[in-house]
Amino acid sequence: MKLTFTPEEIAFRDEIRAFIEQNYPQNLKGVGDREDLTKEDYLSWHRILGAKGWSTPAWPVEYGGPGWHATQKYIFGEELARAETVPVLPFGVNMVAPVIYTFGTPEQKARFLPAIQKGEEWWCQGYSEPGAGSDLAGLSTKAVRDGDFYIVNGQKTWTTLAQHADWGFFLVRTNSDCKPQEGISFLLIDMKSPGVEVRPIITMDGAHEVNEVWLTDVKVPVANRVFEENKGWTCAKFLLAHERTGIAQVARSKMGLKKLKKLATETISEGLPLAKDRDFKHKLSELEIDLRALEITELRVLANEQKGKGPGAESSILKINGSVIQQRITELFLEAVGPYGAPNPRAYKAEGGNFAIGPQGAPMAALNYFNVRKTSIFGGSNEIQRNIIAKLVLGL
Amino acid sequence: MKLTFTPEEIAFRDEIRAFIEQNYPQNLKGVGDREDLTKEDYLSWHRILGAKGWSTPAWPVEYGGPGWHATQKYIFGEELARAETVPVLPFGVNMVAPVIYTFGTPEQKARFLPAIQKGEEWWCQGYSEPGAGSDLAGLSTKAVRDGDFYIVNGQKTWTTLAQHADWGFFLVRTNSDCKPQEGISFLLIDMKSPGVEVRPIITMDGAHEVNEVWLTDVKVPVANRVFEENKGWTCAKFLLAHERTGIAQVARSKMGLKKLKKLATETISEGLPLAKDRDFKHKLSELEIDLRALEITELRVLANEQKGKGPGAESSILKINGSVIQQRITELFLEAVGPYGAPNPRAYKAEGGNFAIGPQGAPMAALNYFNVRKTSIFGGSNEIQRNIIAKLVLGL
Amino acid sequence: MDFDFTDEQKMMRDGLSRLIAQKYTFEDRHKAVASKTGWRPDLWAEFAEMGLMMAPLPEEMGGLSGDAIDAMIIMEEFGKGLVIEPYLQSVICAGSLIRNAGNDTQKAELGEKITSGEAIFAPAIYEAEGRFNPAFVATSAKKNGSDYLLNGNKAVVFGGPMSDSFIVSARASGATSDETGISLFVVNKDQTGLTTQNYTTVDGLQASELFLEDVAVSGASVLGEVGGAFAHIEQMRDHAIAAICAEAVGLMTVANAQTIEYAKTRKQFGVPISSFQVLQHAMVNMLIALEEAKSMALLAAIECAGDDAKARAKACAAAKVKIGQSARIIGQNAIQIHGGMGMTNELAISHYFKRLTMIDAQFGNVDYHMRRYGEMD
Amino acid sequence: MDFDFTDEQKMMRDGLSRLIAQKYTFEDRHKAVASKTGWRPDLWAEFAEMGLMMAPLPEEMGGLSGDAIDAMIIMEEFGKGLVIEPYLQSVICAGSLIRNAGNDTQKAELGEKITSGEAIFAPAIYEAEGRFNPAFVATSAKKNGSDYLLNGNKAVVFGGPMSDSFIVSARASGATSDETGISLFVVNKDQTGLTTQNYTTVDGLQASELFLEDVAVSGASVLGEVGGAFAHIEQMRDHAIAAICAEAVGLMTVANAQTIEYAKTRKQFGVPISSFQVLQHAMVNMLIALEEAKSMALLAAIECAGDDAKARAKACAAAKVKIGQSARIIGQNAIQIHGGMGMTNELAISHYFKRLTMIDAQFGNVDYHMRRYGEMD
Repeated sequence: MKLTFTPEEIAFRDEIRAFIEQNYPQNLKGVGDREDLTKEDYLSWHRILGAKGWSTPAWPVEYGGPGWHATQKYIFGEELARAETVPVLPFGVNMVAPVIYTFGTPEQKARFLPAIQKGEEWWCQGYSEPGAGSDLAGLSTKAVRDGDFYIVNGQKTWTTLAQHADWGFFLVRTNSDCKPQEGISFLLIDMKSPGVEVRPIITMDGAHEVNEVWLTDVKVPVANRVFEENKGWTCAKFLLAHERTGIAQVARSKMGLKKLKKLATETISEGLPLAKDRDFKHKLSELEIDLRALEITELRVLANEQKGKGPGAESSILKINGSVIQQRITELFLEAVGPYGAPNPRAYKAEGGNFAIGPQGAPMAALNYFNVRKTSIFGGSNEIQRNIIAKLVLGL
Repeated sequence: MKLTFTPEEIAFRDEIRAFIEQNYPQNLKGVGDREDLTKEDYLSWHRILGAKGWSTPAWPVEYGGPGWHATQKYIFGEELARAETVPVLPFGVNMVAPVIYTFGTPEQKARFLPAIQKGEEWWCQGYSEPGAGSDLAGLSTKAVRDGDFYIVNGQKTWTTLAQHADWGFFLVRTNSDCKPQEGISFLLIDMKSPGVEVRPIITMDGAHEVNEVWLTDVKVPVANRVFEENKGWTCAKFLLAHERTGIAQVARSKMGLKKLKKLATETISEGLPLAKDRDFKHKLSELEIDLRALEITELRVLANEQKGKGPGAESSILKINGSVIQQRITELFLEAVGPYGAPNPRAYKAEGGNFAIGPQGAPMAALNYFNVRKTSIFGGSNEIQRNIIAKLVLGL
Repeated sequence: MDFDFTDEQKMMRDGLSRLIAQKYTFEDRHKAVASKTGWRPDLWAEFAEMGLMMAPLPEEMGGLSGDAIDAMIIMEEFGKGLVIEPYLQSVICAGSLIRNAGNDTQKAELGEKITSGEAIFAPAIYEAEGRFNPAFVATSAKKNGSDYLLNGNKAVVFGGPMSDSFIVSARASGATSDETGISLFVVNKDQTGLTTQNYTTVDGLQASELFLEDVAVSGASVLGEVGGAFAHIEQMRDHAIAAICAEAVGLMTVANAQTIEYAKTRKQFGVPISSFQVLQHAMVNMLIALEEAKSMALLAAIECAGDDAKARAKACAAAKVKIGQSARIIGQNAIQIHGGMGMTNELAISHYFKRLTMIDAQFGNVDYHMRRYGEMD
Repeated sequence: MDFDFTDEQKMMRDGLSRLIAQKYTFEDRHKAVASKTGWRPDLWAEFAEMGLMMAPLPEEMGGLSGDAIDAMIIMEEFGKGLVIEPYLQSVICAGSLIRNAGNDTQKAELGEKITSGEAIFAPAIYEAEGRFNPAFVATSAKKNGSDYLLNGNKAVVFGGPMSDSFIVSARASGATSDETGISLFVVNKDQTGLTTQNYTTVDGLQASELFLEDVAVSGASVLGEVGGAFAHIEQMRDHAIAAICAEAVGLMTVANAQTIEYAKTRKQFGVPISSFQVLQHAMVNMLIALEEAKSMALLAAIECAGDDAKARAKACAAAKVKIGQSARIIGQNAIQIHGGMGMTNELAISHYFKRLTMIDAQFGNVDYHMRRYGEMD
């Protein structure tokens, strides 16, 4: 039993680290503190990793994965977080792609996987609807068969970064005369199709990150349905389990904590660094210990996966604790900056102000705190995750 | 709007205080630190207050109450707690008596109220059953009518201090062919009746405080039924609302906190008083503020009562927070004594050891902590209280 | 003991409540925040007309001789309506400083401006490196003939952009954190050497950074005794805390009501989400948090209206702790129960959440007042 | 990375698990606690026979050269069975001190006694006024020819009543809280001047207060360098923490399982109480608390088995914090969900709760280790 890396693993880590250092775009350094990233910002780094064969660490080799074992994937994630790179967005790589290579036709695999791998096409997720959030199976967007096409009508919501999307994967209802779960199909929709309209939702932090997607008589080739008609729930469940593992965000939270500790050292409170304040320090220690526990728990899950036990309902624990830790980090950031949480950089920049107010790290503190309230809501709320654990793990 | 007392109220307080000083039994001083009190210990103080007319502050004047308004009752409770008197037990005075004077016959009032007022008879409460705890209406102890008597069979549990009881008030089932709530009657049972057996339950702190009460063919005169047959649930609900107000225990908790702060000043940790420890102090302050909030909330409820608005579902808030604060006080006591929470005084005293181990206040710290876990369970668990608030206050 | 409002207080509360319901809808407020000036001068005038500025201030300032209970009533309604006007700064804070530190002339002249609503004052007390400690004053006041020269910066001055004057704390003597040596100066906005950086806050208010470079103020603009201002600042802070706690109670009252309403109407799995026991208990916890906050806000106001400075300080520290904790419970649960909808700028609930969040850092946060409370023992 | 046990470790775990299931039922344990001696010497012998005392100790002490992982496996099973025998004191703590501080003779002679189970040793490290700080040593060691005279008191020495010898920390030089100047002495129970006050603890263990009055011990009984014992004590503490964390994981595993089982069978309102969402989520929180505790107990054991003293100290401080928090969540919820039945001495769950509660104060509580952790940054 050991936690240390083998010499081979250390060599692997050094290789990753060197590659990032040499290839990460100069203009994207320190993006963590920027408010808005463009489509090109995201894709440029994705393309560099794609060219190297590293944009899809979890994929099987036959579809373009690098063939890494769990520890290597873990190291890779650690190194990306350490370098604070822009993230490779999960919608293509970690969400639709596993569904396509697990359930898709040879044609679908050939058509879509390479473009995802290379970062040529941007994907979005059409799951939630205004009336179907936690109750995902309650969705009502309808797809009616018409020859070789489905005609799709309905409305999706909370569609992250759909304003940039080339393609979207959608859960639609193809049968209403059965249990909700049994009448759902999984469609891939070209976002440039006539009848697709993306409308921004501005969240309380002032960001345009999520959207409504309105579908009006959208023609979707039957060939773009993944898996059998009315069996889309199988794909959805498969995907949810995948989504939950990544959502722990341990590596990113470690980087966040590191920045928070730096901020606490630099922030002066009554003439002394806040890091010396016993109450604040207590909270920092508590957070760090909880994050460490989450990390080891994730490693235990990974070790099980490596032995062939797929991510089960335990991944709900990672989702719950991972989301709460992200929230606590931003909460402590906001507490650390104290009165300087108040100024709204989006507002004063919109008015042409190009000054920064308060200590480094302050301008985004409140907005980030507001923003990550979403982590316990989206991707299956923490209440839903607890229901899942109660049922599937505890057998209640 | 004001929180201060009027000159009349201050005079009243001084009168109470002087009476306690002059009349409280010498041998009962500092009983808070004693593990076990005898029946006589409880009753002697009850009798002194009864003779003065003060044992039943909440009763209407016509039945022997002193005619105090809410503020006077509050002051009286404060003064008893301040002097750390043995409590006047609630089973007679605050539980069965209000039921009797509200729902009872003139004969029942004449027979029972004076003896309760004077402290001549000890009462216990026969509510919970092994199969009916939180679901009180699910009780199955049966009373079958036989002429002028009921024949009662069944088992009650968690009956506090029943080992001393002269009388008990019992909820029994007189009709099984209806909704559970509609077939219950409220009986007064002489605990010396043939067929009544009291068996001790030892709780995890080693105390004999609660009991099982087994009833085998117990003959109870119909004249000892309060209110109509099958309408006992009305009495039960009435009584529960009464029970919840008292259960906040603000005055006793204030005294507990005072002792805790004294202990923290006397306990030496690494050569310094624990009261100087910032983490411990933080917890003390938080507790004190929460207790203050509970106190003001109780005063607001009392003020409403004084205006004729009876204690409603809001009293559930007092029960929840009051119980949690009692638990937190004992938890901090245990934390304060540190390693000296370990020795079990009941065990070493049973073995004939008459030494005390650790600082003053240490010997009972753990046992008290164990004991008050009950406060969030008994009298309607805090989960049940939250259900009540959700339904009756929030309308959910 | 008596928790009743007078008939006049009830009338004022009901009138204000009606005014807000009619002229200060969520949409109105949204527009005002996004407007060039970022507030509603027209409503400010109506507030003045209603006598709100006079309500808690003494007669010699042109007020109605009310007290912190009146302030509580007004601030609670402001909280319910998410009102963004600088009443707290100009009437409560500046009003408190002038009442306690000002001489008769100042009380009459400055008081008249405040109570009439014709001018706005903002306290400029805190500095960046002092965080929540008002005794941390690095800004210097150097005597220059009969004038004083002020130099230094003041941090996050709420109401700054719409203020006509600031009440600035500066130090003529002592070390940076000494409680003695601090004086108060009334500084007009157009005074030479004073520059401001104005901004909107994340919760829709207006604030400024103040930079003072050789700002020359006359001796007549000194408020109270030179070097002896700290007790006045402490009193101001307690009154501000009592008022902002009342605002928070208003905010929480609405946040709870909106959450319950949403939970009753929002359906998932074929039933209203209010039927899920876990959400029911979460809403009960929100109610308990609100009731505790109400009690402590009440206590703070009562002690501010009284004359026991120690009891006042203790009650206000305790109230600020409790309000911070309750605001966190209520704000976070309100968003969680609203789900995705709670995340949007479109629903009022997110704005209640934002304001509730930001109140913690005004006049000292939970940890700060917890410590302060512990030290008063 | 590798979280697997060896086949030998699995065999040991399964054998111990079987032994406890057969000979250490809840009723057996209950009787043992209430007995005159308060423990099970017969089981102690069986543990020794199984090789449990040898498992984590090195060859030169007669051990099997295992490490903290073996200790973890054993302690977790002891936790599951609520075992009250002083394995932690004699094998883990005394074993650690002798292994690290002892000379070859001591390792061989004392080691043989420990690994054979024929004698029991207990560390006597803490003092009343030192609370959780093992550097707080007021007990003095005065050189007297080639002997030492020990004077002082030692607090809450677990395993004291059944121990044959104590390993006592005493000070020859330095101030009371100095880390230097502390030495370790092997003191036999029958030594003149040593008196004990024995008692049962609230969670069913045995402990003693030690009073040393001019106890004369020979130079040969000094363990390690005179005045240089603190690092050994720290190492012992970390190993003890890793072991007690594993015990807690065992306790929590059973507490969770019993609670789920009870909730599934206990009916109220006509349905099992496990169908109430609020209790379901409470049990999910108990599961999460257990998984976090497992992870940190594992980390502590792995670092104790390694040779990075700083990483070891950090992991053990963090683990003790997490175990304290998890034990509180699990213990309190287990009783609450069991309701009245959980309050009785009759059900096992209350005994799991009591032991889980008391673990917090052994070797430093949550606050102590949180602070220690923060200071290691």
